[in-house]
Amino acid sequence: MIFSKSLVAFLFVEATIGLLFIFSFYFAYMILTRWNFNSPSKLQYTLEKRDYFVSLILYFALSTKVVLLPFFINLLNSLSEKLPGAMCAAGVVSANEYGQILLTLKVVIIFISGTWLILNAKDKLEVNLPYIKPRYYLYLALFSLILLELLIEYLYFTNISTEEVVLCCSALYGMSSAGLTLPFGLDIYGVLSLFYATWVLLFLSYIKKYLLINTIANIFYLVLSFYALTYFFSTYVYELPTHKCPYCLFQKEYYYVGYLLWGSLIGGSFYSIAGFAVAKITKFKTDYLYRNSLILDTIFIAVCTLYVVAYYLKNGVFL
Amino acid sequence: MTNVIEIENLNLTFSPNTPQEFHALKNISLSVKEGEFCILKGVSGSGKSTLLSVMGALLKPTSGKLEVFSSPVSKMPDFHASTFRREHLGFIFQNFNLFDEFTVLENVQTALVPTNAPVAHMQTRALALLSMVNLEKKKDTTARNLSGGEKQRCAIARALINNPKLILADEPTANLDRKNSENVIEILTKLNSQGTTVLVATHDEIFEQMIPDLKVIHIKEGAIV
Amino acid sequence: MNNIFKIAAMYIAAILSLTLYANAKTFKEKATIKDPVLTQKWCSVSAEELKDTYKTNYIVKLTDGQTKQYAALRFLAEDYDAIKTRIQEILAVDAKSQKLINALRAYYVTNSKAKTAYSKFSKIAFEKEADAKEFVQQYGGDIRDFDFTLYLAIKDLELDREFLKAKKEKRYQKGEKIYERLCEKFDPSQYDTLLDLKTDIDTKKRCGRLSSDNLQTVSLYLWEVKRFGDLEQNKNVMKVPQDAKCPVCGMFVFKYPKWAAKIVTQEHTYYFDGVKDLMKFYFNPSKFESAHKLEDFKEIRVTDYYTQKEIDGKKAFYVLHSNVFGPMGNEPIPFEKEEDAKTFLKEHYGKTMLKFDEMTETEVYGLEKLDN
Amino acid sequence: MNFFKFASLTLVRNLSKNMVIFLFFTLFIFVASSFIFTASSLQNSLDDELKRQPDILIQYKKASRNHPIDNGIMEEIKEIPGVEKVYERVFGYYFFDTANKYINVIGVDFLDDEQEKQIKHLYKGFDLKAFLQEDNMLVSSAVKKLLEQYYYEKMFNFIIEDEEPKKVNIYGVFDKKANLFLNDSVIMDTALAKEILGYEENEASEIAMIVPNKLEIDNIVQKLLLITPSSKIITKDNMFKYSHELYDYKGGVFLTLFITAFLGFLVIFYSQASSISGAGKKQIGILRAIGWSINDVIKWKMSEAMIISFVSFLSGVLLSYLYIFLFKNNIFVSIFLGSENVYKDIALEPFFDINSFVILFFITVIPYLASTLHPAWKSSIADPTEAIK
Repeated sequence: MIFSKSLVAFLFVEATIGLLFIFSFYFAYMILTRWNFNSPSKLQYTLEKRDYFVSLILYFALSTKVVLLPFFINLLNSLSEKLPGAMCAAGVVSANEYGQILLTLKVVIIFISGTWLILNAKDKLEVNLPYIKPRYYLYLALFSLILLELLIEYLYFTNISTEEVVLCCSALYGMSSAGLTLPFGLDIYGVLSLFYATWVLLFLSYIKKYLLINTIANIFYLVLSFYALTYFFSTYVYELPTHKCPYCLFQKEYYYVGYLLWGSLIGGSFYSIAGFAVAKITKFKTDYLYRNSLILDTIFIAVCTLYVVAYYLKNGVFL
Repeated sequence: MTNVIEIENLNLTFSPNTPQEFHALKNISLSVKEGEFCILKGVSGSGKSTLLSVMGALLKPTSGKLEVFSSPVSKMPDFHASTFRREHLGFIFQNFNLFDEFTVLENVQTALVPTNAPVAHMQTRALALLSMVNLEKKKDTTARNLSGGEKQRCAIARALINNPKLILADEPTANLDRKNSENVIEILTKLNSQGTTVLVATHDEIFEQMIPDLKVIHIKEGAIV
Repeated sequence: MNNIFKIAAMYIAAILSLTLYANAKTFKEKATIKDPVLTQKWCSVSAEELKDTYKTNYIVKLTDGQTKQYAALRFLAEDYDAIKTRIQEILAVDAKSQKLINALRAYYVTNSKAKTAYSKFSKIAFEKEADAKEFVQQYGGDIRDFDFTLYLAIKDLELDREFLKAKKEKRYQKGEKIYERLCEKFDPSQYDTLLDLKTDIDTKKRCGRLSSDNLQTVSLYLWEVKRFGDLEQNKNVMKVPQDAKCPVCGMFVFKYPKWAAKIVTQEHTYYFDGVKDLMKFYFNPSKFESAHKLEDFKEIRVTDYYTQKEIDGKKAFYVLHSNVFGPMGNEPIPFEKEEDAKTFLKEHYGKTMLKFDEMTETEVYGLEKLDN
Repeated sequence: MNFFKFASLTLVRNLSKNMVIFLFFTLFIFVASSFIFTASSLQNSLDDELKRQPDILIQYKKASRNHPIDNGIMEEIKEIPGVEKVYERVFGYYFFDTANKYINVIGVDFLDDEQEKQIKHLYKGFDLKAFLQEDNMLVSSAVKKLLEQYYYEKMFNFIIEDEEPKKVNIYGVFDKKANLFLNDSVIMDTALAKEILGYEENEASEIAMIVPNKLEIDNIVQKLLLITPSSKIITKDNMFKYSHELYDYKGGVFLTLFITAFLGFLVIFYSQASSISGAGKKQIGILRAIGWSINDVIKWKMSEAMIISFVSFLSGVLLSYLYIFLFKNNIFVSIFLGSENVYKDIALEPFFDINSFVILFFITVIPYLASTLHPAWKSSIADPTEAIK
């Protein structure tokens, strides 16, 4: 078990959100089972009102989770001080098998709750709340994920030993790691060209409104970006050819650029996936979501490229 | 001419199937045409306020048909009902129902808060209405310090801020003296002459005295007579 | 699992320390009797406090009635040429009873594991053979007579001087500071011996109140350094300009002071963030758009791994393929002293140790292969 | 007018109603942030102090208490490659009988560059030669005051067991801004300190060493373990880690207590906010009648909650900043340092640790907002016909 101020605060806020969800679950359950829009009964009016409470809680939970995610990353970075061997969040995340799952889960929860809120806004625009059922099925999924997240958080933090030596980022991603593990058997330049090509595909599919392709490409882009950022672009941020790490980017020494990079990347994927989901469920056009997605993806690729260009202009060589 | 309000067989029961069961509205059918000045007459407790609330989509009827500007307002979810109320209706109350701690200008603007209208627009619109109800000089006075007549004029300005096509007034003159009542009625008739439909629930005789072509609907114990 | 490692580590440490302890038992030379015979306070040669190593003291009575007392046999040996014609009597201290005895009839234990302060190989005198034997049982070594021991002492002088040199050097800096901050300024070359110098400083209070340790430190500094000029101050951290970039990889060098290296030419100084880049440049300057030739490189300076001081790169020793990485990964790691390089090689699993001239271009580029 | 403007108007015009919650909230923030300011300022000063410390320390512990260590091992340590300098440090508490207080006696070799560097910031205009000519010491302003109380103006007699009292002159006082960890200390030459503390010549409190290349520290520690297996070896990293852990732990415990107390406050607040008054219901009825939707009312109520919490948060933090850093010897310092042996002369260095305030924000503002969700919703769905009746 590891103990720190930030951790206490973090768990407390997470528990608060969990509590709110449990609080709202009864309402959600009633809506799912008893909803009948055409009934003039008092119950139906009550359910309509309760829908506002559930959406209020989700709105609150999402905004808190979005603010909490960078805090969580920061927490991991600060915990690295307490773990022997860890230099940044990389070691803390890999301290046990739950770390990676937890991070993924957090992103998924933000994706789903964001989608829920967009769906909710669309629903309220219709006179007969037609999407209430899909919304509450999604809520059920979210509810179970939130509980799962709490459980994994508990398991994760109680299973971090402050005595066992964890791996540092250089051992996980860098020189002394057991060789690069890039996907599809590519070398780093293969990944890079694929990365840029995917962005072109994103751009074209947005122009031509091939939305399904855009969403698939976006998921692909997310995966490629991870590798491109970790194994190539991060070295330009650190200005050190041997330093490869996706987490050190969040540190003060690099002007917290990790928050911008990862934020734009995750935001870009979110809008594309949410755009697809909302378009599938409702009849509303979701072009603006795809537009946001493209803007964020472009910010990501531009900032990455800029680091390389700036380095070349400043030093006259590539790393 | 089209019907602004159309009601058929409207019923409203409070606490149905309980000992406290109370039939507030019974089988009401009525219609109000566009441009009419209409009063709903009845003693207190006869159900006229309840009927106004139902028409304003503040209360849901138990059964029956209700259309305002051809929209089934009673079927609308809150978001739509509120928007409808804001855009088409103006409410005036017996007790004025101003925010006592707010100034006149702030009170008038209150209805515009959810619209996210630009500040400048709100300001000009509110001032124009205050000058119409002759309250321009008091715009920075706290509502608490206004006289009864001024309060009601302020309330009318507030009700008019979104340029409604239908005004629902609940005993607007009950708390006013004769002179102020006349004032209020003058404003209402002026609006009516500009094409706004006005529906007033009242038992005050002054309306019949002052307005020549008035449509009068009598209501007694929740039913039209 | 974790605990097993811990226990194993402690076990190994315990064993190692036991063997270490057996190998080098410290033999306390300090006087433990109440009134040791001190004809003078300090050693005639080294000016060290005599009572601190009283058990190895020697007193020589000369024919002119003068007496000299030495902290150890090695100082007597140092002075032997000057006094050998005038010796009347040599007295040694019995390490057991700490009484003065005739040195010529004493039993000497040489080559034992007992460590003494001034000599790499201790030579300890006993009055009785039984005591000597007992000592041998504890510390090992051979029992010799005086003549042979003196011969050994003279023979070992060079080694002993070397042995003390490293210890002394660390004191010079402090000595300089004491002299600069506390002492009146005077010329140390006016004295014939270190002892005279020290005695003069003490009696005339040239440095005010000083502890005996500090008095010795400042005397040593004045005698061994100041007499020949000021302390060499070239042992410094390399100064790297903020805008200096490595011509090979383009990185700012000042960010990695641990690894800074430079090549000085007539017109220009090139800075590198590691010896590897320096060597790449050195072997092929034109590859990095430099018009300089190999022979233009006047001076090569690198950073010593242990001391982090700037040293001469051409005289340094380099360890390759160790488990210590620089900013550019595997690096040849420079050391001023061969001994340090060897220690590092062993401790950090290095593969080879090379001198500057022994390094080749292929060797340097070979560092970048990941297969080590 | 937007929701925030509207909410601020409703709050300000009903100030008396909101005062209690505002005051309570501010008080909570004040206490918590005073604690944080004190802790992080102390932590920061300690970090500053640790930066000046040597890279490795060796201590000898007997029954977990510091015990003199034989300085003979220094000779062996000097031989380890990578160690630039080894020196002994001497310190310990001298019990000043008459005053019933402890004075921390620190021995420093003023002629050693490294040690001089560590204490250089304590004094200005210091004549080393004059200082060393006699038995002199530098004292902290708090110790100076203490000694003056007992009429030791220029010197102090240290009582040493079985020996003559040792007269030591008070050479000077540390600069005002001297480190608060030396608040109860006097500094003198190592040899003198040994005499006063009853150390033998070959004994020291700890052995310190300087290692220029920090990469080598772990390796050197391994070798030190061979030389003195029974000693405790502390690296600079250990010191930082330990101090951070200590403060973080203390902070964590405090935070847990604080959260519990704050939750109590929230429960009271929640039950109060959940019962909507007639006037409140009427207000909402009016708003609903003039076209506000349920969501609009919720927005208004949440804006109110945000304004209350933000304003309380900021004013609480501001007030505690002023209290902690402008008032000397405030109660929080005593809580932290314990008041037993602290001479009342402590001013904290202003230091603002953003992370702590993000934490404080998370554990107060977010739960507060969370607790207003239900009341806000509940009032928003109040029967709008209230206004008409």
